[in-house]
Amino acid sequence: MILDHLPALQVVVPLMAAPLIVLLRSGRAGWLIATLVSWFALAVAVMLFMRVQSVGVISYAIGNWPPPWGIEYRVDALNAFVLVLVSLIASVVLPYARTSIAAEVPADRHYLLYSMFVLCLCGLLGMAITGDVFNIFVFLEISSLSGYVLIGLGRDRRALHSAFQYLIMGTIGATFYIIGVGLLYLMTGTLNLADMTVRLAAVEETRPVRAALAFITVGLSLKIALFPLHVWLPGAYAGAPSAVVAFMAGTATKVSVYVMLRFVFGIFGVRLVLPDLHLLDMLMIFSAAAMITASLTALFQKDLKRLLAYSSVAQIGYITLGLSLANNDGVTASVAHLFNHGITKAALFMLVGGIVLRVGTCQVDALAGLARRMPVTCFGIVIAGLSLVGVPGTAGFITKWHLVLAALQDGQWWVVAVVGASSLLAAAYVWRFVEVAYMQPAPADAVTRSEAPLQMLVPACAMVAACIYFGFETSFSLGGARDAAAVLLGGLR
Amino acid sequence: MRDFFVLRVIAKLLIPFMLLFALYVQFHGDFGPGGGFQAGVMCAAAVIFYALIFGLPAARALVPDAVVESMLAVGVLIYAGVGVAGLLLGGNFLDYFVLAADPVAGQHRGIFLVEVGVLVTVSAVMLKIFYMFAGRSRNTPD
Amino acid sequence: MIRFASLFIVLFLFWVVLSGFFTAFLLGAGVLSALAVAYFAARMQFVDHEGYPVQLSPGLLVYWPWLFLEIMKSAWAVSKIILSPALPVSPTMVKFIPGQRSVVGLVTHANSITLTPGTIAIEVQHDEFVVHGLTRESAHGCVDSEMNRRVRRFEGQA
Amino acid sequence: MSALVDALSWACLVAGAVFCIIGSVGLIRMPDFYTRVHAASVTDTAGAGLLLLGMMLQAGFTLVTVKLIIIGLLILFTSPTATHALCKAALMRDLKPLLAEGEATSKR
Amino acid sequence: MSPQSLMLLAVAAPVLGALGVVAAQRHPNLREALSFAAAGIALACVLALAPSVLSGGRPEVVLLEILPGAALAFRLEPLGMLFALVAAVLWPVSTLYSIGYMRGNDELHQPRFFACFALAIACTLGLAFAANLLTLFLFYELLTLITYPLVTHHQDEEARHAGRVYLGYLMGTSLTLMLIAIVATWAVAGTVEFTPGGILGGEISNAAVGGLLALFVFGIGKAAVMPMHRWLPAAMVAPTPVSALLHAVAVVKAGVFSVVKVIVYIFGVDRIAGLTSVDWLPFVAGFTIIAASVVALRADNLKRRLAYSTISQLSYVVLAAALLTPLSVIGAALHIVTHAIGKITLFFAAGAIYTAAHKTQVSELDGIARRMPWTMGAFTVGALSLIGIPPAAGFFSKWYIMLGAAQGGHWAALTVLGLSTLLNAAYFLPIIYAAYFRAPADAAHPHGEAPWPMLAAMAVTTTLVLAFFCAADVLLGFAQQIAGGAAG
Amino acid sequence: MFTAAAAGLLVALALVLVRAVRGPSVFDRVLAANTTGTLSVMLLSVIGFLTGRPEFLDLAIIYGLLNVVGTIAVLKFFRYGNLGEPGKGGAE
Amino acid sequence: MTVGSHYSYWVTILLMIAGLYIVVARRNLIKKLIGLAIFQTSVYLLYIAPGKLIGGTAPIIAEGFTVYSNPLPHVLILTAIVVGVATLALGLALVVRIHEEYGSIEEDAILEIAERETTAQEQGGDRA
Ligand code: NA
Ligand code: NA
Repeated sequence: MILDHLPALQVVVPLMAAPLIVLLRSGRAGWLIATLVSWFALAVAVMLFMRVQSVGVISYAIGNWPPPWGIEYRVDALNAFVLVLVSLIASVVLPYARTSIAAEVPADRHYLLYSMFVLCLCGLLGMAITGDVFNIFVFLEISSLSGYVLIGLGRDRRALHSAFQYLIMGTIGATFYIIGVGLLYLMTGTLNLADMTVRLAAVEETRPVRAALAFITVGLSLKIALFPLHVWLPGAYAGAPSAVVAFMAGTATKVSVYVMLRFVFGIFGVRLVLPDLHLLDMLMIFSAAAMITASLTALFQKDLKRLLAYSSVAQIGYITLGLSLANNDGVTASVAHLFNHGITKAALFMLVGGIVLRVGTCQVDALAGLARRMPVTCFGIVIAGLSLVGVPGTAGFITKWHLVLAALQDGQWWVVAVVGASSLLAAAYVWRFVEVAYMQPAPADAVTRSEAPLQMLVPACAMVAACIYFGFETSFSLGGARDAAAVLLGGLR
Repeated sequence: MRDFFVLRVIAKLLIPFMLLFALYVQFHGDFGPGGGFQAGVMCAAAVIFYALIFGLPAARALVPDAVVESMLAVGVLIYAGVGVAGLLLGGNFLDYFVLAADPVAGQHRGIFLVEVGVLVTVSAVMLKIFYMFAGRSRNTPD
Repeated sequence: MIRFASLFIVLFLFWVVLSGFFTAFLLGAGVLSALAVAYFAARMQFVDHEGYPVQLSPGLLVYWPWLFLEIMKSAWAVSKIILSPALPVSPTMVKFIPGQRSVVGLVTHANSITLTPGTIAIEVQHDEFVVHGLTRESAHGCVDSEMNRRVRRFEGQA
Repeated sequence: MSALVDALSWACLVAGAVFCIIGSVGLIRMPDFYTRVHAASVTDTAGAGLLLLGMMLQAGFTLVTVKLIIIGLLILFTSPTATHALCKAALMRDLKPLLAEGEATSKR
Repeated sequence: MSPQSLMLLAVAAPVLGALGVVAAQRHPNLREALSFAAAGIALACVLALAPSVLSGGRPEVVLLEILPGAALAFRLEPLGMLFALVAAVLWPVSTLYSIGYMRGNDELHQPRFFACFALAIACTLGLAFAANLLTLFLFYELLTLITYPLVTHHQDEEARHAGRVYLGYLMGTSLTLMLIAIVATWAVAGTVEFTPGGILGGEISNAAVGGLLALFVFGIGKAAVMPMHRWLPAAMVAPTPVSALLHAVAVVKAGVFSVVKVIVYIFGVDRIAGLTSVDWLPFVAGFTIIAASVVALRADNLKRRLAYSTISQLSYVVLAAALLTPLSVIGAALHIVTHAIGKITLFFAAGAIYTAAHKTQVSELDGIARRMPWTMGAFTVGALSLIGIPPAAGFFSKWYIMLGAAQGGHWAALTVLGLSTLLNAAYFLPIIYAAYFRAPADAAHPHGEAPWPMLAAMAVTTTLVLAFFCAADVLLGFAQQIAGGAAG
Repeated sequence: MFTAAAAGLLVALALVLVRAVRGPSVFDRVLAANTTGTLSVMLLSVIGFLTGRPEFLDLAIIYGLLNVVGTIAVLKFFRYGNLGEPGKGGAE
Repeated sequence: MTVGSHYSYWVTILLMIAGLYIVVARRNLIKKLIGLAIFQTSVYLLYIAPGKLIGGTAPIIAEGFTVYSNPLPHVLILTAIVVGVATLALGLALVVRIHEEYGSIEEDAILEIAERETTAQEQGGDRA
């Protein structure tokens, strides 16, 4: 019986945990609850994933209002995959967060942070699970608003301004999205994703529908931080507490990409997107620009978090590039990279959090000889960095393989070249860290050996291990992405 | 200038009726959506009015910060709790029909409880925001 | 205690009038709401001669109709001024000592002045009212006025 | 009878609307802040009062009338209070009233 | 033991050895013993595998399905066997030599050195066993990464610069060109398995074959075909055993091995033999042979001269494979082996000279044979092998390449080979002449031979150079199978 | 006739907005906003009549109450620069 | 599409552009938030303006009995407004904190201070 309610539990449990943590007003209890909730969410997500594998699409009517009138939670191969990704990262980051947050955030705000953390988790899971376009907006805002708070909790006052900028950009993005949704609702009279897809067929050639497509794409691009709408991201990531940024970098933009996938392929369908709007062409160009420009920018960053943030912008380019290729391998790459980049970036930010804790800064120049001081951390960064580059044997390679394959199938050689150039740039910026940490002599007054505490190191290393594991064992990441691509492209063939 | 008689007297007169009106809106919310929201705004406005006339410390004594924050949480919990009650009673999440023997009564009950949650949350949020801003000065002094 | 009880009753009546429904649930809710609000008002220290002047209620029945007519007369006068092309205003401020003793009486007087178009009570003290008038006549009309006497009389009923 | 009430309510409504417009015109025409407050009073009192009266006549002895009365009372209590607070605040922030010639603040 | 488990053990042994070295980092003797033990096990495994391959066995192990249809898998075939033999045989020898060198020069970070060395061998063996392009690529990249700490062993500014060039060229080419080539192969053929006769079907055009071949040849930067050769001289800053590893045992050999393997098992010699779009490759290889030899001629630094010699010699292999005749393919396979043992001997000698006499320049070597007769003897044999003069093994491979060129009527290739032989002689013989017949310049600075482990290692490789000349049959057996596979 | 009243109220609103835009002092604007409040309350009531939906009266009451609180808040802010100061009408 | 709904589109677009312009052009954080609020208002208009959305009374039939009128458009606008208010409140709270920390709510001044801090930190990094 409880199994029938998994979709609701996936969202409700984090939702209830957030106020509970506020009520308790204790950082320690908040952390404990948040961690348990994230594990619970992971268990639910995995169960949902397996159920979808065995019984197909799961539909859950909130309040027993039958869709399309009521809100429907609808789990298929695609969002089950996203649910697992989000809850997985949360459940690894939260055990890590205790020590990291204690060092970075004043104690009287801990309970607020954990409350917002689970609320953000709830929003992201809700965005992924719901089958109602307006409900997506609500969850998007839940995750965004809690995200702004989380970022603003950074100890550096620059975090405040970053959070403000993020708030402005994020709100504009969400508003664009909801304008598009309003137009669609006007034209179709429904908010249910599946229903809308059906009803849109009759009106897809009208101007409002096209305007809706434009609004939604631009709005989501802002949330995704697609180049050149990414300006909010580096500051936000650089300023936020390490655990927060590890979680958000791994999940927040990813879920927005998921929504974009749903809209571009699920609702509008390529028959609307492809022919004369050149939407996908533009997406491809912007993605390519992101991969090159942001990587180049990353190369010249002096702050490790900022470097990784720009790298995220570039990697988001990989994801949207696969989407824009709109063939089976491209979408597979896109979905798989959601996962692969998610775990890679989470691992990197978690490790950098350890550096911030021990060194007090993550300015690249201050990290000379760090490998002697924090050998495990540095080695972890190298491994995860290789995944970022896309070296075989790492998760990042799997994605790149499919991306290049997709581009070749499309005959887009220039895209292949861009992927190549971008990986080179990635190698270069990872390289900068390696050279500083491994090759430069440590300052004379450096502490001999001070690894990050185990509570932080173990989850971070688990994530690094996942980068390797999913470089070989691809039946989940790639298999899931293939199923998801089949769901998305199913209507197109 | 020593006294603001007028404001004081009128506020004393008005605030109880404001609160009662808020509760009226809350309990008669079934006849249009959003009762809890408006009622929450009114409740908060009454307290804010009180704070404006009698000062922030007086208002904080009346409704302390901790209470506000707890209300915030309790409101959300009520909302979600109703949904979970639906789950526990064998329906779907937020399934009101199972909350009473008669489905229509069940729905009444469900919506009412949810609106209570909304009332508590909305008034708490507004008060929280007010408290946050009320103590702070503008940067340009008179 | 009497004040509290009568506040409760007035609030409950207010509820009934607003509601217009007489189901057990809504009446019960009304009782509870009125009680709760009355309790809250008590906590705000409102239940006193200022906040809840039960003593004055009979006088209102006489005073308000008179005030309504005054307002209409003044409104007509001000309207004529507004619509006249020459805009014949002569803004004037007067100070005078009001005749009321209680706070409620002062406030009633002041608000009546303000409510009447053409005059505003700007300063309201026990020993001094400052009134701004749209014209000389309206301003000076406030001093030792009929209104002053009526409010005093109705205040005195307590 | 009902025709008479209808006509009366008609008159009240139109008169109320006209007073509202007059008040607003005054709000534009009057020379300074304090004189504008007087104009606004017309809208708040005669305008609103007559409109409410018109609607009450229309609604008859019903719940609606009760609510209209409540609205009326609300305006009766709040409008002068807000006006008074506004003028007092303006005076305190040294917004000097424009006074007619020969009229210093007189005291009796 | 089954051939499958032997293969796994061969790869696992160096990894375990590396772990052991790290674990025993404070105990030099134990650590070196572990290195030897691992090397011995790996060698034993590879040797045990040889007979079954020689008799036509193609043992196969599938470890993991990484991508659908492209698993992490091993399949041993003659070319891989040959390469694995080279690596497995030369590893214990170079371990022996390294012990002498590292101790003799009091090098720092020895545990790291030996651990990385062992891991590099593991990668090399994995690469040799690879059943498909994906597996090969995986080990190729790992090899780059794991040799990086070796190249930058000294961790000074020069080493850092060299490391940057090293990684830049090798990862740059592989991550862009080679990876794309692999994916493109997959896109065309639907598989990346190494298959006798190649996997590219009829549907790929002449031009596309040419483009793909270019992606592979330039993408496999380890083969050091010009202009992708710069990393090799830059990496000379590393300690000499590392150079030996790079030049003889692992890295560059992995490069040319990959090129040959791709040409033989992906393109298929017969499939592309007639295509005009691949004609450019012999010319590029030929140009590299000549140009690198000319540079070597002008280099005074001994290791630099050897480095350019390597670039030149690698292109022999590429050229031989590109000639696309059965005999030249045999020559290519043979040359991988003969160059390996010849070049390792030369590097061993160079290292011995540096250790004993602290001399690095060719011009400083006057009369050194008097003080270091054994070393210079080994050097001479190695040089003869590279020039291609009997009784050294190099003669054989060069002979087969020339036969192949003649068989295919590639007269230009023959000319290049002849010219380069002269150039080889021109840059090696003066060294030998000076060492034996010039008077030493600094008689006041006496020194003897290098430490005995280095001498012993040199003795082994020198013996191998001579032995292979006498017992070339074994090698030939493998090589002919390759040619057979290429034709099949 | 409710339509006429509504139209009249709209005209009045437009005129008030002119004052709100012209200012010149902040008090003029607050005055305009306050008058807008009264007019809106009336408009809501009239619209309720016009559409036969008495709920609008409740809305009007809510609006009226919030309008007062808002006006007082703005005034207080302009007088003291903050909202929290105990008003002089407060507990002396 | 009727003329009326086109009209509402234009107003929506006007508000959107005005709001966005203010967000981009003004350097004062409060003004930015005001622009943002105006921008969000355009959404409410979009949802309210077409007559067929608001006051819709299409009954929802659930298991054979009629319950309440279709509350959807109401709920949508209300939700959007709540979200808008929450965003604005959070934005204001951030501005208050920014003002506390930087002593200014002008973006240029804040960026300048932040820039200086970054430079100082980098130089600190060099020394370390
Ligand atoms: Na309701
Ligand atoms: Na007046």
